[in-house]
Amino acid sequence: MTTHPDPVRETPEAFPAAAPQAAEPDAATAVPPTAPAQPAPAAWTDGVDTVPRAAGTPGELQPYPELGLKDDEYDRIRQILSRRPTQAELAMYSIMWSEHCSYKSSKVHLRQFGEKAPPSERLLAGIGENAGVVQVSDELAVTFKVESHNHPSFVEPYQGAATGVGGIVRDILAMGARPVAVMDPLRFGAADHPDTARVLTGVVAGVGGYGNCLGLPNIGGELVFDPSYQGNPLLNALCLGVLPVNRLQNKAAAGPGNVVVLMGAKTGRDGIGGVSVLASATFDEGSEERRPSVQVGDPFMEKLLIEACLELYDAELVVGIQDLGGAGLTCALTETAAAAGTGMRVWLERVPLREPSMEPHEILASESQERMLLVVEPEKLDAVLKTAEKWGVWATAIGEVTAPAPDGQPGRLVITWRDQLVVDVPPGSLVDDGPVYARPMREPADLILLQADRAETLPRPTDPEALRETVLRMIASPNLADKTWVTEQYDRYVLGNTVLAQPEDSGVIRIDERTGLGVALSVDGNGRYARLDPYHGTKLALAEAYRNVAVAGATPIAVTNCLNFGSPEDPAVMWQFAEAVRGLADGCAELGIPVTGGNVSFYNQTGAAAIHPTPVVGVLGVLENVADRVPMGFVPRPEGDHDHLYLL
Amino acid sequence: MTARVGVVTFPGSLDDGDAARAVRIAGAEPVRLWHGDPALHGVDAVVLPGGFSYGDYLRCGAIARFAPVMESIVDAARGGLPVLGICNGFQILCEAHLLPGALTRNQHLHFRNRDQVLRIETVGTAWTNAFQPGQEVLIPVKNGEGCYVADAATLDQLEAEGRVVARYLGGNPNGSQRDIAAITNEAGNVVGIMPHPEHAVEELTGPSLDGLGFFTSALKHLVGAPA
Amino acid sequence: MPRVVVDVMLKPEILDPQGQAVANALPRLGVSDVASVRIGRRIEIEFTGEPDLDRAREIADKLLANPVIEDFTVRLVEADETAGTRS
Amino acid sequence: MPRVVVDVMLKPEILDPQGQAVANALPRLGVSDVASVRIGRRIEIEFTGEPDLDRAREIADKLLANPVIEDFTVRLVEADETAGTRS
Ligand SMILES: Nc1ncnc2c1ncn2[C@@H]1O[C@H](COP(=O)(O)OP(=O)(O)O)[C@@H](O)[C@H]1O
Repeated sequence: MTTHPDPVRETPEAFPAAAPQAAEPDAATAVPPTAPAQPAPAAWTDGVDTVPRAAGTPGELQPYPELGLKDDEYDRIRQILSRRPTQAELAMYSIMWSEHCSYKSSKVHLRQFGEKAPPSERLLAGIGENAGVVQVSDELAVTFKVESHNHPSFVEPYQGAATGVGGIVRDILAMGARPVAVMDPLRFGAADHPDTARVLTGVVAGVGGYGNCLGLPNIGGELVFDPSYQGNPLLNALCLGVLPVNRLQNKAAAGPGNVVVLMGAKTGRDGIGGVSVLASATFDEGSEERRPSVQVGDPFMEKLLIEACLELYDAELVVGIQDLGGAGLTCALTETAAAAGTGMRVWLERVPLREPSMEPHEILASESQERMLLVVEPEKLDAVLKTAEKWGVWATAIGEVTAPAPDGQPGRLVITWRDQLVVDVPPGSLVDDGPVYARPMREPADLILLQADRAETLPRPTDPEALRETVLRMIASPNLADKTWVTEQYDRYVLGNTVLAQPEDSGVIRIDERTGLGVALSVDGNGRYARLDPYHGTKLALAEAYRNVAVAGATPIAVTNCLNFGSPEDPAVMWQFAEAVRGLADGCAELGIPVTGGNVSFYNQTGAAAIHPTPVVGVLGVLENVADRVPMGFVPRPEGDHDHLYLL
Repeated sequence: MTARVGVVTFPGSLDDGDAARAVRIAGAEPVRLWHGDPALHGVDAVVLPGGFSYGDYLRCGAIARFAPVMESIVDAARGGLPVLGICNGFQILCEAHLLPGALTRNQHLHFRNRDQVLRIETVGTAWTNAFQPGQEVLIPVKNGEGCYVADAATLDQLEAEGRVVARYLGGNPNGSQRDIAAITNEAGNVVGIMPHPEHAVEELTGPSLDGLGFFTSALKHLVGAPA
Repeated sequence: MPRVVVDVMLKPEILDPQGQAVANALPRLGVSDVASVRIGRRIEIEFTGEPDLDRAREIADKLLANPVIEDFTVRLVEADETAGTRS
Repeated sequence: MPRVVVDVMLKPEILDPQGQAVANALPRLGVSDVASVRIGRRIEIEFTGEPDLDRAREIADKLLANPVIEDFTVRLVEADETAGTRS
């Protein structure tokens, strides 16, 4: 699952083969009406809402609307549990059924990526995994994915960008790969707006700071200024990883009796955000200021986590692994169990806490960074803990995998907190049975006008003076200017395998020093084109990234994408989104390469004004030998035989 | 006999693999040393690589100085073992008082990565004897805290004793005093350098092959040194 | 001349990787009785005229501290508590 | 429980680019009466038992400050001067 706590972001976690019929929320299956609400008691006996208590107080008022759940969604939860959810369960459903995690608005469209994709023998893991994995030689595979961390990067640019990088790196790590490079497509408001100075400098320092501390070369990205991003900048981060084919990991919590281990940083009140209403709506007054919605990253911890995980993989010590991201433990526990059809028993008080006063729902919702969930055979637990200790990271057994029900039904996720039962749910109900919406779509009303204003009608420079003016104006445009101020703040040399990086058309990384095997990567997007025509604008972004990879001398083989849009509840935005997805799926079919993963970021808007629809497309290509790469400059030849120029 | 050159890995080291690769390309055998293990495993020279040892949140190199392996290295360096500290390694050598002065935040406050021209000011060290005096080399620089500072007396002494090993040419990337990019101890066996010679050892991945000279120098030095 | 000192610390619930790294290093120095270390910034402001606490507070709020993750305090100190003197 | 605070500041003769950057930004905020800004670190140490000034001084000397470029002071403060309280 995603590692980014962006409230407006989700991962293409599940594109179920037999997806529920797309339906408007109110058309959901019959659900018993909610019992008439009674006010919550002034104080609970010991502050924890337990399962028996929930069963005994069916009418207790719960703040589900504040958590973003609709009436019918809440009713559905009650139906699944045959009672009202506990406070902790409510927090879990609200997280997992959010747009961010459930893909409830995008699912019906994203399905096309699978349906239209050309068959690929290289694909070892595709959409639905933490990141797509493609095989590039008999022994080696690469994995790559781009994700957004837009909103946090506006609120606290340095930490937002830093944890954005940290999150995508853990996605790549969870597949069994060593992360080897990052890229960062960025969008900011007007270059001369005072707030841009705050956001741009913070974001660039954050991307650089986190990546540098991990030792990942930055091999490219984008830097675009446009007023539509003023109140909603875009921080998309791409990570590339390399793994031996047989080291591929998966997230399934298989094998009843196996131990569930939480590894990495301690859990704090990071990014608890909306879930804090659970406490403030009940008894914990004055706690508001203890609840940051900002996560602070610790890249050093992440570096240790990377080394520790890779050592565990190589020693074959883990059965399953999942990174913790935007939905924290909730997501990791439910997804690993649901993927295996098993159940899980978790002792929540075993989770190492940064703040001892944390409550069960806070622990389950915490977005603390730099954590991974491992599933380990009991006899290997000691070796796992030793490896963690060697690298100086926490590792704690917090639970165990339990068997599916005797009738073959999936197991249940059972969580206690100091001997009190606080969660008892079917994990699949959080992961796979979330709502799915076919949102209304309508072409934006101004589109006809925009399209009527064609480039051909623009005045052309007619004399040398006007031409000179035009050239000067273009040179002065921040969008065409040199990107060195940004790229100098990134390390492009670390790891010693960077063959091409900025200012080249694509980044090229050598992944096998013996054979010279390497990959080329480019990320591209154009919000202005997509605003004018989302279908073709998205195809153009794909074509640009594809070309950039091809001109570096590589054969394009796989696509990732990050779809940055406004609110899906706005029919015009939903139309843009649908068109963009259709464009990307069609483009990929025409070019014959599959989408292997990606990310959707909705609600990128300020008030009612959405950003330009901004699909960012990443294309990965293979070079059998990086010595054959084609740099973009001309090569002076000692023999004096000059390069020929061709325009295609 | 091939020389054995130790490359230390601290938690947070990043360029350790690159340093080991450079050692190999230069014709020596890299030996990985672990921060928590005081044993030097009989190596003939040591490289302290770049990165962020222990996170370096407090001050670069401050915590690494107390690593068990450092105690052995400090002793061995006093006995003449060639030690090269690159970037974070340079910071650690200063913190460990094997080299004078300190490395502080870049004057412009940004991390900076660029290809940098250096002038080799002395070839009388274990790590620069393969160069020509005054030779100009092109090597990547990449750091956030690479601004070398020391009091005037120390700087004067370094100059007077010919212990400034390399200087930045064509623009000082971090504000270092007197454009200092690398210095050495009195004996010339310990060298700290802020730019990254290990990133300039292969045509495909570096801006030049100039970095190799630092590593071949050590081999030359070892051959010349009494066993 | 007294100066204004602004102390900026991460809010208590925010992760402090710096302090944690130092705390983890202490046992190696033989120090085992430290429960926690938090690291923040200390900013000394010298005014051309009289030290101005309100002005300092404004500077702290706008420039020195990041209110999203940090708290600050502003106070006057006499010269002898300021830097340069070593205890 | 009182804590030990270690204040680490660059020596006066060492250039402080961060402090200077802040000082240079002040006129843009309409502040013109600041003569200088120096930025250092404030470290709060909590001991498991009684706060131990000598121990703190030792930690500061070995780890927290670099005597080549920095000075430090060590002092006890009551809880109310420490972070989290906003003036
Ligand atoms: N945010 C960024 N991070 C890293 N590299 C970047 C970033 N923005 C631009 N670049 C790099 O700078 C170079 C020039 O960018 P750009 O002018 O957008 O190239 P092009 O117009 O050829 O796509 C490219 O190599 C690109 O990857």
